[in-house]
Amino acid sequence: MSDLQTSAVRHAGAAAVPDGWQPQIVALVCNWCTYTGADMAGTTRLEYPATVRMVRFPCTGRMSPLMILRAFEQGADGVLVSGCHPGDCHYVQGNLVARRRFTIFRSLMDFLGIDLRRLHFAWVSAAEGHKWARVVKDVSAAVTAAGPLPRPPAADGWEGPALPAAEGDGPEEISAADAEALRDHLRRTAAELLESGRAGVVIGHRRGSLPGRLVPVMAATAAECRELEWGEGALNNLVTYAATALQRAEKAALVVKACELHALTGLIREGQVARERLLLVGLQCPGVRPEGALAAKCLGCSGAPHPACDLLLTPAGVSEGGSGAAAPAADTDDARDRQIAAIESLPAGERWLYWQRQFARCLRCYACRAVCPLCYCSTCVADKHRPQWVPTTIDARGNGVWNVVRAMHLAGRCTGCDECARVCPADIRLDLINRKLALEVERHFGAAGLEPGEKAALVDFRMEDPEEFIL
Amino acid sequence: MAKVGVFVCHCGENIARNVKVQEVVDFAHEVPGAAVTEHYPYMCSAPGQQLVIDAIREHGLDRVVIAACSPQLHEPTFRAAAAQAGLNPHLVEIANIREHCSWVHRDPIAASAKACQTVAAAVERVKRAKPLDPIEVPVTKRALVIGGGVAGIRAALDIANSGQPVVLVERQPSLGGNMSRLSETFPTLDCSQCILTPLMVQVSRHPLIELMTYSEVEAVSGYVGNFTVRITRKPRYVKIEDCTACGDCAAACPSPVANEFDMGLSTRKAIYIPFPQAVPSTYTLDADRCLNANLQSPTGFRVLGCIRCAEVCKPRAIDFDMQPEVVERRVGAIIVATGYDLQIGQQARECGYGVYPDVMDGLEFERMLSASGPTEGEVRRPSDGKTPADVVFIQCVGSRNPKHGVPYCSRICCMYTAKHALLLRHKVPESRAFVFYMDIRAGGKGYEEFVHRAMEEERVMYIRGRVSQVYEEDGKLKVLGVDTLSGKQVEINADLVVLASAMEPTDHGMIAGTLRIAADEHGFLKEAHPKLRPVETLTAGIFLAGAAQAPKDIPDTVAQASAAAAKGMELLSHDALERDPTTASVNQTACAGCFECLQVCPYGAIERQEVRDRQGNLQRYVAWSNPAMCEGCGLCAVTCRGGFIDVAGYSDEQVFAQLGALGPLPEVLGR
Amino acid sequence: MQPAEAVPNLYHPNLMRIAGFADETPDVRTLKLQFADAGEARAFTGWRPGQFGQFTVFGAGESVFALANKPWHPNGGAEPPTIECTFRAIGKVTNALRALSTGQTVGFRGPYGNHFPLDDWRGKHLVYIGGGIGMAALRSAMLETLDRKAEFGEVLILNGARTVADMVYKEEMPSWQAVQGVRVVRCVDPGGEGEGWDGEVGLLPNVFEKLALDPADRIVVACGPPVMLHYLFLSLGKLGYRPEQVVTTLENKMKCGIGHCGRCYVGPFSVCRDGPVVTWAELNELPKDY
Amino acid sequence: MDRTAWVLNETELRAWLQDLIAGERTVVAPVAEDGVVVYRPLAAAGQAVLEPRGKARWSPKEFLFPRTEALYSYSFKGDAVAITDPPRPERPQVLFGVRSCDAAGLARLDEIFLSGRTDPLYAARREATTVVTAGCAAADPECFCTAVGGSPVGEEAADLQLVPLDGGWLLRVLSGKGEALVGEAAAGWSAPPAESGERVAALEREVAAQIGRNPVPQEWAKVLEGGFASPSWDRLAAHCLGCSICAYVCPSCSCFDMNHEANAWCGEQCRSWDACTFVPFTLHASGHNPRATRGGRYRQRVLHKFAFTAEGEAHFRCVGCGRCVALCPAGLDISQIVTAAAAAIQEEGADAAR
Repeated sequence: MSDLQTSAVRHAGAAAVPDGWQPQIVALVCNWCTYTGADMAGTTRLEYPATVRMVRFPCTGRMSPLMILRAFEQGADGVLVSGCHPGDCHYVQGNLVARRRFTIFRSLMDFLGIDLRRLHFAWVSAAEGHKWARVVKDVSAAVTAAGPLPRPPAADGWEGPALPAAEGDGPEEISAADAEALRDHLRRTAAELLESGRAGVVIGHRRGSLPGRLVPVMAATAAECRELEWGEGALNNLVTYAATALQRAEKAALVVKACELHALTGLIREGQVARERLLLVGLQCPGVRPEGALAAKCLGCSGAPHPACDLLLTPAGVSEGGSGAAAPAADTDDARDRQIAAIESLPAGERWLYWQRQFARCLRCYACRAVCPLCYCSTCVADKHRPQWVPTTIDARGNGVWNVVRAMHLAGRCTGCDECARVCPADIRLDLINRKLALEVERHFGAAGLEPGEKAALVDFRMEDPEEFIL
Repeated sequence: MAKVGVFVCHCGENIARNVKVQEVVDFAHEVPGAAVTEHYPYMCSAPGQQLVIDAIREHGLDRVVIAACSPQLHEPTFRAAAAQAGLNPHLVEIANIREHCSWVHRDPIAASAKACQTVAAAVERVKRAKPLDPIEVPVTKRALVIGGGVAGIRAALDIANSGQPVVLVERQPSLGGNMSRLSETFPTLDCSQCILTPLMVQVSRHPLIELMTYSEVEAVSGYVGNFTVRITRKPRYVKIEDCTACGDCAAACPSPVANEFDMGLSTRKAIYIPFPQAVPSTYTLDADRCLNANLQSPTGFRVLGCIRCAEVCKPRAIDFDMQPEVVERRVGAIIVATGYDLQIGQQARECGYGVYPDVMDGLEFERMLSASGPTEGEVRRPSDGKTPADVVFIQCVGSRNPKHGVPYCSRICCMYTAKHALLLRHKVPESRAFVFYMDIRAGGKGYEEFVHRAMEEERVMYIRGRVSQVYEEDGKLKVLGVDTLSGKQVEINADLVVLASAMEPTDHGMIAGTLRIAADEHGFLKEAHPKLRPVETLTAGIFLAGAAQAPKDIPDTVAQASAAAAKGMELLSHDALERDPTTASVNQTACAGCFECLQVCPYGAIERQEVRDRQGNLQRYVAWSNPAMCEGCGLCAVTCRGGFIDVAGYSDEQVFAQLGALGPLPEVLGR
Repeated sequence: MQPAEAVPNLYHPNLMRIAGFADETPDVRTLKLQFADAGEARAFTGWRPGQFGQFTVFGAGESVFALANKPWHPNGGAEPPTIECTFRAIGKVTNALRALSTGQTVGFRGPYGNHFPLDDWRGKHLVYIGGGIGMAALRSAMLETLDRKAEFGEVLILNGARTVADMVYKEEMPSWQAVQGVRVVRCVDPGGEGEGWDGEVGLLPNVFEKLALDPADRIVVACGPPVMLHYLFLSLGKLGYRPEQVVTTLENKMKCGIGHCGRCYVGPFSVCRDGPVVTWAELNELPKDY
Repeated sequence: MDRTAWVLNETELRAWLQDLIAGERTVVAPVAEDGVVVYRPLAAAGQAVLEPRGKARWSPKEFLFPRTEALYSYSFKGDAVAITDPPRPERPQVLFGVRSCDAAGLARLDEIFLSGRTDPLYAARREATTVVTAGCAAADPECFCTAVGGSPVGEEAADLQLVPLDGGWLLRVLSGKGEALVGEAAAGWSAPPAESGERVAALEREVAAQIGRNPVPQEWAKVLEGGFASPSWDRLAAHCLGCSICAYVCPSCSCFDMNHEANAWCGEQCRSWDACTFVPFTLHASGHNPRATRGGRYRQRVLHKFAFTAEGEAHFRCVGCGRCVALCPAGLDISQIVTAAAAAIQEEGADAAR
C-alpha cells in the first residue's frame, strides 16, 4: 500500500485487519455484456457480496493494464476484469485483442509475484446474471483469502535467490591480428562510404574515456572514421541512434551486431526508419563484456554478422551482403532462461520480495527508456499528467507502475538487446522481465512476429488464443 | 472542480429498502465539487425530472449525477432532462444503485457503503466529462447494390421503389444470377425464370436504377453516407443501345465455346447472349474466345483477323475498339449481394466428379431439368445422351465435412435434392431415384411436406449414410455406401449421379477485402451481430443480402434483401446522420506514426495522414481517427503506448478519476 | 542559519476562497481570492507590483501567476486582502483552476520575486505594453501607477492581442482611461479586428512605433510573448531607447518559487529568486535561455 | 597534529558501528544488495561495505534530499481542504563510510537548500545528520576529485573522517558533532602514530597521481559561461540520450519537481528528483521550451556544475566522483567534455578575434 493509501486509511480510521474485514474489489466491465449481465443479476434479485465497485467501459479493449494498476494503487484488494465472450464482442474483436493483453499482463504480474488471487478475468454475457453473481462470489472468496493488499515489503537482510550463472560458449574469439584487420576494414569501409556518398554519416563506436569501453560516435568525416573501433567494449546498440543520424544525413551507415538487427526490423515495421535510408554494416562480433564477463545475450551467439546486412565485415575482408537470408537460428537454450526458471521456482511471496527490492532501487532515471531502440514516443506516457498515468513519485507507488508499463510496452516487441539492463544504475534485471514476456508471447501466441510485414503479437489475435485463466 | 448536482432516487422502496438514501445524500455532500444533493421517491417521474431541471437552472449546475437505476434504462431520460435545462447531455452521469446495489445486496450497511462510493466515483468521473455534440455526417442519397442475382434485384427494386436512386453492378453480362439457372423452385415448383424474369425487366426499366452489367467494383473508399465507388465496365464490344439481339452475329461467329450459363453442358459462340431472357437483352463479345483476340495488338482488336460478326450486324452495333471504362459513383449505402458458387472439393472428386461424365453437380442437373436448358428439360446422360433409369443423388458433398470440405451445412441441398428426385420421377416416370443423406433438414414452410411427397408419392429411396466410393464398371456407375440405419453395405448401379455440392461464397468472399468488411474463414461476409444486426456489417452503411452472408434459399435471400434494402432506405432517408460522439481522437502533434492503432481498429476508422512542413515537404505520417467511422471501442487508445489517443466520454482522465474515488473511504463511512 | 525547528514550511500554502472571477477571453480568467483564515489574512504582509505567487489547485498541482491587482499593504486599510491572478487554461493545473467556481478552495503562497521599482520611476513618463495575457504581469504596477498618477508624467497603456476576442481586461480599460493624463491604446493583429472595432490594427511593435513618443524621461514596461518582445526591442532600439529604460518580466517555467528547484535558471540567474523583473539591459547580459 | 584522532582496527570499527546502530541514531552505510553497493540503513554492523577504495553506486544525498517526499498532505471534505505538514524532525542519522566526494556533495546541497530561504525538511535532516567519511586509498578509473579541487581524503562537510592506513583506519574528529558521536566509545581506542598526518598527506598524493585527468582550472568557469552560445555544445552532447543517470547518481545535483499525487479524498504535494537533461524539465504548458535541444540541455548540466556559481563560491559544483562517467549509457565523460568545450570556446573566441 502506498503512503497515499496509508493516509487514506488513516483518514478512514481503519485498523489493520478488523474482524469481518471485507475486501474491496474494483470491477472493470464492458458496457454491452457484463454491465448488462450485472443488471440482469439485479433484475432477477440475485444476491452477491457487496465487495465489487463497477467501472463501466465501452469494451474490454478500452481497459489499459495501467487502469488495473491504478485500481491496486488506490487500494483495491482485488481487480476483476470482465467482458463479452469471444465472438460476442460488440466491437467484434475488442475482447480478443484485450485477451492477449490480459494474458501477458497476468503473466507479468505472476512473474513479479503478485498474488494471483487478487486479479481475475471473466467473460459474462448480458444474459448471464447468474454467472455474474457466481463470479463475484468466487472472486470475493479468493481475494478474502488473499487478505488486505499488503504494504510494500521490507526486504532488509534478505539474501535473495541465488540465480544460476549464465553459461555458454559465446562467439569464437577473434585473435589480436584479426581484430586489427577487422578494425582496419571498418575504418576503410566507413571512409569509403562517406567519400562515395553512399552514406552521409557512419554510426559506429570509438574509444571512450574508461579502459576498454567504446562509446557511440556518428562519424561524418574521414578523421572520425579513422577513430572507429570495434571489440568487446562496443556495448551500445547503435540502432538507438538511427533516427537521430537520419536527421543529419539522407543516408546513414549503421554498424550492427547480429543481435541488434531485430530492433531495426521493429523500427522499420513501426514506420520509424526507412530501410532504404540505412546501410547496414555487419561485423564479426567477439561478444560484448559490459562488466568484464561476456553478456548473457552473447553466450549462445556465433558472432557472425547478420547476412541481411548490406556489407559484411570479417577479418577475411569485406563482402556485399543483403542476401535476405535468415539470420542464424537463435539459441534456444538462452542463458537468461535458466535464471528466469529459477525465479519462477520461488514462491510468489519471494518473487514479490525479489522484484520489489529491485524496483525500490529504481531511480526513475529512465535510462532504460533512453537506450531502448524501440522507445521512441515523442512524449513518454510516464511524462504525461492528464491523467497522471504513472505516479511521479520515485518510490513504491511510481516505480512499480513504471516498471510494469515499460515491460508491457515492450511485450511482443522487445528484441532482447538487453541495453536496458546494461545501463540500469540500480541493476534491475529488466532483461529477465523482457525475456520472460517474450517467452510468454511465444508460448501463448506463437512466434512474436518480428518481421516488417507481420503484426506485433499484441495488436493481433486469433479466435482460438488460449484463455484458461478466464472465468 | 465543477458544480455538480447529485440526485438520489429512492425508486419507491426499490432502492430505499436496502440503501439508506439519506446517508448517500449526506455522503455525496462531502465529495469535492458536489454543490447540490437532493433525493426524491421517483426521480424518473415528471416531478423528479423537473427537480433536476430546476436545480440545474437555479444553482447553475454544470454537471449532474443521477443515483438511480441502470443507465440502460434512464440515461436517455435524464440526458434529455439536462438538455432541457440547457446542459449538455454528456455532462450527466448515472450511478447505478439499484440493479448493481439495492437489488443484489441485502445488508443495508454494505449496500449503502457501496452506493456512496458508486456515487462518489460518478461525481469524480462527471467532473472530468466534456460537453459532446453529435457528429454530423452528410448522406449521399444513392445506394450501390453489388450483385445482380435475386438478392441484388430485390434490394435494388425495393430501394428504387422507395424513391432513392440505385446503382446495380453485376459482373456477368446479364442480371439473374444463379436463380436464373434453376428449373423449378421448391417447394412450390414455380418455374424459376418465370418468376425472376419480370423482376429483371423491372430493374432494366426502372428510372432510378442505373444498371451496370458486365461491370465490377474495383475499389471503395469513404464511409457511411459518403462512399466513393470505382466501377470498371468491361468492354462488350457491342453497343447495347444499337444491339437488337437478332442473333445474326452469333450465327456468323465461327468460334464455339462451352456455355457457362448451362454449366458447360452446351456451347455458345464467342459472341453470345447468355440466355434468351437476358437483361440487358444484348450480345457480348467474349474477348478471350474471339479469333481476333490472338492477334496481340496493343489495343486488342486493332488488327482484325475475323470480322464476320461485324459484317453481318445490320445495326452496326459491334465496336472492336471498345475499351474498359472506369466510372466513379458516390453512394451513401452499399448492399452486398454477391451470391454463391458451388464448391467442387475433394469429396466431389471422390464421388467421381470430373472423372466420369455422368457425375454432375446440382446446378448442372438444374440446367438439364430446365425447359430452356441444353436438353430442353429432358433428362439425358451427358455421356451418351440416353435417358437414365437409376439416378443416385448424394447430399452433403463437401458440406458438414470439416476434414475434407466445409464444416457448415449448405442448407438448400436437402430441399433441392428432393426436388431433383421428384422432377426426375415426373420426367422419367420409369426411373428410380436414390438419395444418400446424413439428415434431412427441411425447416421451412411446406418443406417437410415436400420431402415427404418425394419419399412417399414419388417413391424416392432415401438411404441414410455416406457414399464411400463411386466408380465405373461395365458402363454403369457403381455407388458404394453404407446404410447407417440398417448397418448394411449398399451398392447401387447408377446411370447418373447428382452431387449436392457445398455452397461457397462467390470468389471465396474476395469482395470483403475490397469493401474492408469482415468475412469468416470460408469467405462468408460477417454480419454486425448474428442475432440483432443480421443484415448490417460492422462498417456502418454496408449491408448484406443473400448467400454471400451464409447459405440460404430463395425466400430467405429475398427476405434478407428486403431487410437490407430497408436498412439502406433508413440510412438514405436522412439528409445527415447523427453519430454518437463518444469516439476516439488522436493527438497528431504527438503521434509517432507506428500505426498499431490502425492494425487493431475493427472499423478501418484510422487513416494515415501526411504532415508537411511549411514548404510542403513530407515530414511524417500520423494517425487520424475518422469520427464518421469510429464506434468508440477504445482498442486504439490502449494500443497507443504514448497515450496519444483518447476516447471522448470514456477518457483516460475520467477513468482515472473514477478509480481514484474507489479507494478506501474517508471517515464519513467509518461507522 | 536558524535552527531547523524554527524554519517554517515554505511550501505550506494559505487556503484561499474564490470570491469571484471574470472571464477575460474564452480561455483566460481572472480570479479574485480571499484568505479563508482570518489569522492568515492578518499575518499577510502584502506584495509589491511585479511579484508573483504560487497558486494551488488541490489534486492538480501548483502554478505560477503574477499577482495582478493593485498591491495590498497591511496598513493600507481595513479591507481584507484580495489577491487577483489572470491565467490562461492551458495545462493540467490551469484547466483544473478554471473548472473551480466561486466559494471553492485554492492554495496560495508568496509573494515571490523582485518587483517593479515604481519609486525609481517618479517623475518619468511611463508606457505599459502588454501583449496577449502579458498585461496580467503589468497590471499590478499599472494600477498602482494610476493610483499614484500625480507622481508620474504621462502614462500610456498599450494593450495588444491577436484578435478582439483575445484581448484581456476589456471591461476595465475605460476606467484606466478615465484617469487624468492616461492614454489607453488598444490594438489587434491585422485580421484580428472584428465588426465595429475602433482600436488600432497592426502588430504591436509597429503600433508603438507609430505613436512616435519621445524616449526622453520615459520608461517602457513590456510583457508579452517572446516573438513580440523580440520585435518590440528592435523597435525600441530604433526609436533610441536605452536598454536601461526598458523593463520586462521573464516567464520561465517555475516550480518552487524560491530558487531551489533549479528549473527557471537563465544562466546563473534564477528567475524566481533574482527576477522576474529585469531591464532590457540586464536581459542582454543573460544567455538566451528563456 | 592537534586534532583528536585514533587508530581503529577492523574489529574495533565494527564494534563501534554496532554500538551506533543500537543507539538512537539511524546508521546509513554502503551495503551490498543484489550485488550492487548502495547506501542503506544498517541492521547490523557486518552489512556495511567499508573498503579502502570503490564507492556506492550512487551518492547518499537521498538521506537528506529524498528521491520523493511529501511537502504537505491534504484532505478534502466537500469544498473544504485541510492541510497537514509533514512530521519533523526525524530521528538523527549517521552517514557512515561515505567517500569524501560524497560529503563534498552534501556541502553543495547545503548551498542550495540552506541559502536564501531555508528548506525546512532538508534543514531538519541536515541538523540531525552526522557525517563520517571514509577516505580513499586508491582511485577508480572514473575518479577525478582532484581535478575539480577535491581530495580523496577531503574534509569538507565531514564530522568525522576515517582514513585507511595499514589495513586499519585512522579516525579523526572534524567537528563538534563528530566529537559527540564518538563520545565515550573512544575509551579503548589507540592513539594514532605520530606521523599520521604525513601518512595521510602521502596517501593523498599517491591517489591523486592515479587520477590521470587534467585539473579543471577555476578560470574556465568564465570561459564556459562566455561560450554559452558556442555551437560545440550540440556536437559534444550529440550522443546524450537524455536520461538522468548523471543527475540522479550525482552527489551535488539538487533539481526537483513538485507534483500533486491525489485521489478524490486526499493528496500530497510531492517533491521528487528531476533533471535538466529531461525534455519536460523546462517545457512550458504552451509548448515553448527554452531548452529544446539536447545540446542546450546538456550545456545546462555542464554549466551548472562548472560555471554558474553563486557569488562568493569559489568552487565547482562537480565533486569529481566520476559516477556519471562510469554509468552514462552513451559513455559521455563530463571531465573530457568540459575540457573539450573550453578548448572549443577559446578557439572560437580566437577565430572571432582574427
